[in-house]
Amino acid sequence: MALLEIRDLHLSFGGLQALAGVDFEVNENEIVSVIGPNGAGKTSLFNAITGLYRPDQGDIVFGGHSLMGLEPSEITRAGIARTFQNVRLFPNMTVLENVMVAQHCRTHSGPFRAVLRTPSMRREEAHIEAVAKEILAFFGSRLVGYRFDQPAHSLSYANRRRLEMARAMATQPRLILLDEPVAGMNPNETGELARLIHRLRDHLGLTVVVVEHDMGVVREVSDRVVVLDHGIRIAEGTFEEVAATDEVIEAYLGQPATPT
Amino acid sequence: MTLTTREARKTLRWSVIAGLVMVFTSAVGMMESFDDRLIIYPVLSLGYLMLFWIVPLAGFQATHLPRLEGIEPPGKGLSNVLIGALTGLGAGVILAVFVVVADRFDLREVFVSISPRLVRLLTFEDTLPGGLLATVLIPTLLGTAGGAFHLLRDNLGRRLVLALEWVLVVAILEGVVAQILRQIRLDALGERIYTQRALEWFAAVALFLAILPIPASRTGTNQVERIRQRLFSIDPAQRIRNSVVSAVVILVFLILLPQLLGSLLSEVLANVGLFLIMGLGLNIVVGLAGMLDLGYVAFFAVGAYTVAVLTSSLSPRFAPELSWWLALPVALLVSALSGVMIGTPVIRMRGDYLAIVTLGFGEIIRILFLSDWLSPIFGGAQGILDIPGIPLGVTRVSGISPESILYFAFAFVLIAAWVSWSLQHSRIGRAWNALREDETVAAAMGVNTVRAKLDAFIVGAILAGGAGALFAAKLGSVFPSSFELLVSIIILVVVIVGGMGNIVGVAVGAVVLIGILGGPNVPGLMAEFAEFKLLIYGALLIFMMLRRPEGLIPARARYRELHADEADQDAWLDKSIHPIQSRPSSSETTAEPDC
Amino acid sequence: MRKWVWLLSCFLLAATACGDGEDETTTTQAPTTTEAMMEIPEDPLGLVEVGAGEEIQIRSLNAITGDVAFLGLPNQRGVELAIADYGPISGRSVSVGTGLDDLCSPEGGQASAQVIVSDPSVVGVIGTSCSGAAEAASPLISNAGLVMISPSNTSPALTSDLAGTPGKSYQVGYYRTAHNDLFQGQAVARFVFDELGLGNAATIHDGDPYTQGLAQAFSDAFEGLGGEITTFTAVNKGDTDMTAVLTEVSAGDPEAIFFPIFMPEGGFIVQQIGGISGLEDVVLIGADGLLADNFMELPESEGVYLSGPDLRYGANTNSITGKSAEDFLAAYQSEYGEAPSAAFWAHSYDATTMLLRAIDQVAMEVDGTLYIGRQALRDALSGPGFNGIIGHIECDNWGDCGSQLITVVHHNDARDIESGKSNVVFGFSP
Amino acid sequence: MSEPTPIDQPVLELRNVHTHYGPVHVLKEVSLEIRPGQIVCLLGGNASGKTTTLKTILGMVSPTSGEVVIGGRIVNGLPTAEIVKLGVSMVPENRRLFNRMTVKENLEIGAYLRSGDTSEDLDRILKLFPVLEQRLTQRAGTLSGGEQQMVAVGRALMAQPKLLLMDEPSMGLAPILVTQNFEIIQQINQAGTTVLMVEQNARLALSIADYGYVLQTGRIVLNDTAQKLATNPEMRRAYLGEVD
Amino acid sequence: MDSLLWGVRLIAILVLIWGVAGTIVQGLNGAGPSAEAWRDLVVAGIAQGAMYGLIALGYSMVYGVLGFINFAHGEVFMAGAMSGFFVANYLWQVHFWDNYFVLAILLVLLTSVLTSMLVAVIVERVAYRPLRASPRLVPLITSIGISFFIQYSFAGLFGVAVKNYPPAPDSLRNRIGFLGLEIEGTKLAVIVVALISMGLLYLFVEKTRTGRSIRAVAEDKEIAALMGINVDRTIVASFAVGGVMAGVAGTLWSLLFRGVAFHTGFLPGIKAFTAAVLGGIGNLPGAMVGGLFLGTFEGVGSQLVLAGLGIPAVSQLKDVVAFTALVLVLIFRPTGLFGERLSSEDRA
Repeated sequence: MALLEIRDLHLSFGGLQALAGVDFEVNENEIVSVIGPNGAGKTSLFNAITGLYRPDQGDIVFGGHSLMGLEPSEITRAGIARTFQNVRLFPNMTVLENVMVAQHCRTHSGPFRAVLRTPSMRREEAHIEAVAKEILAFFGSRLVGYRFDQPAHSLSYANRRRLEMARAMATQPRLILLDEPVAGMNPNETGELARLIHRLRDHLGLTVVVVEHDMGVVREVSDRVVVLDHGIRIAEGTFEEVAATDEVIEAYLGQPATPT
Repeated sequence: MTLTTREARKTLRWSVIAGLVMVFTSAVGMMESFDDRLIIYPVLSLGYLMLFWIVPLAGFQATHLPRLEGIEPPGKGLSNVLIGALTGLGAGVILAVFVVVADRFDLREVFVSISPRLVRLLTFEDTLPGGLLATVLIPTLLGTAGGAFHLLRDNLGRRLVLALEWVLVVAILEGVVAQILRQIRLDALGERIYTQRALEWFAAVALFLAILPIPASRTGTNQVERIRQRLFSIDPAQRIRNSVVSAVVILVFLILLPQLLGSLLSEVLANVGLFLIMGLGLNIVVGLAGMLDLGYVAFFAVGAYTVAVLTSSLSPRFAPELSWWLALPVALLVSALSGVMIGTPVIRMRGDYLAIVTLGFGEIIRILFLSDWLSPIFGGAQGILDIPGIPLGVTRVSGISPESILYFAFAFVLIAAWVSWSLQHSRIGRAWNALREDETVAAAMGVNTVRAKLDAFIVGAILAGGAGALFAAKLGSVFPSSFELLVSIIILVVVIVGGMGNIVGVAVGAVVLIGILGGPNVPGLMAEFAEFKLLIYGALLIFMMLRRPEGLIPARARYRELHADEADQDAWLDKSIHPIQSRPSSSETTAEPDC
Repeated sequence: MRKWVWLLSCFLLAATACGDGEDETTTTQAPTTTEAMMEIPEDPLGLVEVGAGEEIQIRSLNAITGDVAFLGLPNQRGVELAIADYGPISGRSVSVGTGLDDLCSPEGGQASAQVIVSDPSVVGVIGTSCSGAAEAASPLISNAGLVMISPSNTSPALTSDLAGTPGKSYQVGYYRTAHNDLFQGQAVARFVFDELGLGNAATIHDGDPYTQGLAQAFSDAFEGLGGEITTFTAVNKGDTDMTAVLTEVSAGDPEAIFFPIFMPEGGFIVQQIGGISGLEDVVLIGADGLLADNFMELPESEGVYLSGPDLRYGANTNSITGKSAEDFLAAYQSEYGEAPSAAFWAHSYDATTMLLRAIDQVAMEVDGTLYIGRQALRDALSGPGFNGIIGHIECDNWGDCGSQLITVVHHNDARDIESGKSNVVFGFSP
Repeated sequence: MSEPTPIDQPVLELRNVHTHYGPVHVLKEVSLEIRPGQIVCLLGGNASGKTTTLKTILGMVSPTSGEVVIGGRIVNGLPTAEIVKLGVSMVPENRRLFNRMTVKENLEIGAYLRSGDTSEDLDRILKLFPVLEQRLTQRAGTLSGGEQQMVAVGRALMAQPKLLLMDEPSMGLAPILVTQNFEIIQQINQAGTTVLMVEQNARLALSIADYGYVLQTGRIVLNDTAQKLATNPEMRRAYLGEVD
Repeated sequence: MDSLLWGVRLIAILVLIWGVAGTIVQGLNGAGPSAEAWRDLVVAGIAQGAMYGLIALGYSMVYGVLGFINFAHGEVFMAGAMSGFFVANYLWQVHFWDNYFVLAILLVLLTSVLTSMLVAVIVERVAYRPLRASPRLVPLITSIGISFFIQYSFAGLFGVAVKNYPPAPDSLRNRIGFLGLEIEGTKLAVIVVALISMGLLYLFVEKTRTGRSIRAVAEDKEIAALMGINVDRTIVASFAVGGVMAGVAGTLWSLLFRGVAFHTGFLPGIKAFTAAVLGGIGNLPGAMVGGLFLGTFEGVGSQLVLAGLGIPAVSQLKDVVAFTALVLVLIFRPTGLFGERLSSEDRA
């Protein structure tokens, strides 16, 4: 059964039609790439799924329940996490805090317990911290140790991208949405990230949806590729199938896809 | 010796600035009105201090060059003295021109403060030509001193400034120092060093010489850091022992303090305490959760009025005459409820919308308390009188004895600080931080933004309500005029000047602004500045924001936020990030995931 | 830590070393030395000592910032001018320091009073401007043994009901030269009902305790006389457009409007009332808040009645300094560059001379030190009176020292303000 | 400006430029030169000082020492407007159009400093990008990504620049747009405009450039012709993703 | 939460209807204000609102280009009104004012406009320019500081007493027939001049080269600089234009209310800020309409709604009505009546 179903999704901003009836499904434990030219509606789609935009029409069903009308935080609680195209960390919070915040919806202590420092609240704090460290360890030695207490903005670009993924993982999602995860990275880092995406699925059992311009990465990671243009789906299939579609070449690739 | 164009321009600039500041100080009436107060007998009055302080500073600035990495600092020498002297001279000439104009023409039709007495003061009571010489000469000398300052060794310079500062503080705060001396039974000393509210010149010299040998450290923060490290050492047992010891020490200190300080300082500190409680509350709303609340005084008013209505025998409609102790929890509850009521409609608004709407709510609540419509309940313009104070055993604590009120202020401040600290270091505090940094992302990371904001609003409201309850008991009466917009603004200023997001910062802000300059409805230690308090307040705020926008004691995050550019540069200058040659190979990706 | 010990001892040493020549026993409260030529007086509340060459300290506590600054500054300046006119006492000049601010609020009054009482050299206080500030300040000042004389508090609670019952907030150290407000409302009510023969009236206050109280007193008295209050309403300080409030008033069709408020709102009312239909013939009555030049110089203020203390200073001179109102105003103009912005400058001047005269009466010089008994000072203030600019000044048992005559003047000519202030059409005293 | 530029005189030259942000030393002894008709690329990772270099050239930050020379004239300390007047314009990263203005206004504002009739230039731009013809009255914010890119380039060309600066022309664009963009750069260059391109995608940049500089922590660490750089082993390891 | 919000909206509407109905019933019984009184209320409200609008334009201009609330703008307005007083007073003393009123008022206008402009520009240069890159709270707090500083500098320099402008000649103060309505001449003049100024400002921003550069700077300062626009000068220009509007408002204010003191600017400043938010901040037509709406509602609202609810002393609650209107508008339309126009920098 499909984990995520998008049904006939419409979204517009003052006359500009960002999504014009998108349909597709994502199955459990699958890696799906969404590609398309600039302005095709990829990021709008992510924003609609995570509740930042309210679609005009259509439905988004996750794990059998509709997400329509839910607050972003409720959608996160339901099990969808995301990263952002232009890396949006909490720049002045430390690396550890960034990851700890993301467990907000999995924990409960309110202001009252925090002021009284009840044992349950302290246990919870310890647990949050342990989980955060565990997740950061997923990225090897890059984000651990002294880096725990560094402010996020002091990280290198690539590490910021990694931290953003760690943060998304900390919400304990079933589905993770990655928005251009390799933009601005050099070839080495790009390769590493592609392997990481595989590990998200293989080791953590997550389902992944990726928006990406880098065709090398798309080809490497995707089980399936969905192509959007002008807010509608114009093609779907494996990378090779899609890359051979005339419409896709015309709208998006311009020339036969070369591995970069 | 010639000056480069750059130096000449700088000299001109600073002499004009200094000259204009002196003219302004005179024209606005500060010089004349402060001249009544001598601070060092018989040579220096507050008026002349306010007039001339800028000149040595200008001399200093005109010769000051910022340090840059990798660039040789230019040599120092006589040119510094020359530039300083020229700066002072220029400033003096501007002042002299002003004096001549003020003397020749009658400007009082328009400028009410330019009086014949002012001219006499500016010419040192001398006849015009002779006096003018002094008008020019004194700034020249002061400017020279400022310029020559660079020739001193760093350490000596700092010590000189420190000693000078202390002498001025001891001289200006005559009332406070004298009272402390009386409290510790040193009346004789007090009477010896002060005369006519001014420090005797020999006492000033003695104090200066006494302080001079003390080595001045460049950064106080290093020492604070060291002490902190010593207190919170790694070993948990030691740490607990240290905390207990320091807690006891602080407690004993707090218990003794009011007795040492006497009534005046206790009164001032109690007012500082009230503003500090509110500052801590507003810090949660603005500093942590990032909502600009300009109507915070509303909750203060609600707390005060609740206590007034419940405890006073003269409150018009309900007069249950409860004990303050019973009224307090009710006041906190009512404040929390008003937090919900005001918070709910505004919480979804962003930034400036939130600011103006909260401002509106603050005004609405004040006007309602003032109104004839609700005066059958709240007394309207006549307020509610005869609030009995805090019953404590056989006595009642009220504003008549500020020392005992101060204990309550301490207790409330400690509670407020604890609430603030523990919330800041908890799940909800992290959520607020995230919210402030990026609301959209916080929502996407599972933070229920509406709920978190409302929590901040409510906690802030409760703290302000507590402050209000204490305020009513201290004052013995409440009037709507105590809850004007200015109060909200000043609290915000306290938070930001002190250092937003930082408890210690807010405390320092409250002490400096409310304690020294005075709050919206209360004078501070420098009660003499009353007439010009808000003028100085304004100037100080502008200066602060230009020079140190992160506040006196900034929170780390806040400092970084404001110096993001530099910090970013720092980050990439760190060679460990992104070096071409030493780039680690992708071997680390083979590390096993353990999540 | 050691540094500080060293510093302190060094400082102490230096200070004491330099002060060798002087006597060590300046702290004695009331020693009974018999060797002295004259005996040092005793006083139950203690003595203030002023050494040779030192100044006698008094304080001014008035509202000098914010939108009430116009009320307090003339008071403060009255104090300064009075001190200058009075001259030194026993060879010692009198210092008022820089003016303190009562901020027209109880908390301001309380805190500033703490500043004053913490300084044992202060003898007395001229202030406060506002009754609300006095409520909080007078207990502190009185408990500390000081005296305060207010030039402009009018609340009955601070003194008495003029019939022998002390007010709620009465303090023994409290005096005032301003009138007691108790009867102003009644006076205006009688003036409107009896003198003008008008049966209905509206009132407008501005949310200040003083103006609201006065409006309330008027409307109670007016209804007591059988009149009808058509509208009892208010504006806010800072309002400029009075159309709304005047429209509200006009709906009741009153014959008179009593608006005991201040500038600039009072000015806006007379300026804008011409544009309101239905209020063309209404009689306007203001109170002492508008007995100020910048209101009375408005052409539209012609025809307005103003109630308040008797301002017919005319030829009155202050018997202590010999100055008349005219002298005072000339000195004021030349010193401060503007005319007084509120009505109580003369009260402040007289209050200050009253305090200085009492100090002069009780101060005794023994061995080069001047001793001022605090209780003696109170006794002197309560003693026989003198003539001030505002008329005869003599204190009753509860500290009301000024004339209690409330007058209503008819202001006829905006170019001749003084005649307007003297054009008394009604007088009332209890 | 009036005298003809000698053929070998560089359009732009940086001589030992140092730049500070506050006390922090950002650019260290950066020297580079660009000759007429060239396409030069400036390569480097994130935060290596590329953008600061552009800002220094454009006078948005002024160098603490060293000289920025444009067309033989030292321009240190001149305001940006003056430098733009000397014939330098830039296509910023992520396009950054004035979204609330129409396409036409966007293009016209590119010629802000030029007095007189600019309709001829407008025609020239529209000939280069015919798609924009019917978009002229539309608000720029409503265009598609590719069209926005055209407006951004067109806007820069309206100033008739001698030197065109391109900041990260490949960043965040779909493959077809990247290709188009680089074709346009070549086209513009062939029409006589010198181009300085700041790029992270070294492979792409070197494929059309004549010469390249590599910045690292504020210092030029490598410079050579594009072909040689593309085969430099250090380059290959660091920027071209080839693990040795 | 949502349902609560809807509850608030519903209650607000019910209270509004109930109040208005009460007033109408009162009016039918002949107890309320007369028809002329209502007309006067509306006209006075519009006149007041027109001045709010003029001041609000300054807030919006600055908000547009720099993205923060210039709290000190009320003081810019006060400075204009205050400086105009001295000229007017002089002209009155030499009998120029009554003899050549139009010329005199033009001189006063010129003084006010120049002073306000100068104050605005100096403030920008000294205090705001160094803070361009700071987070928005920093210039906001600075502007509060500037507000105090200017107020108390003026108190010190020119005295604390309220200063009265000389009255306009009777010909202007009489009622004039306009569109079939009898309107007080001064108010009509105020409304007309304000509307003309607003219109000119709109044309200036939309049509001129400087206007275009102001819009460009508002959207993206860096790119505007790349186009060769002198950003500093453009920002100064927008402060100056805001100052001019405040100066015009200062003169109109003095014509209508005539009393000026050092604290005159504070409350109108807050109200104008409210008006700017009400209309949608950064939005120039919004600021104008917001000002007119606020002024009118402030004048009429308390009579219209509260009196019908049987509340005494309704005029005292004028500000409650005004701010409640603001809250309600923002609850229904969270970005103001006309929507905000944020620059791209703000959105990021």
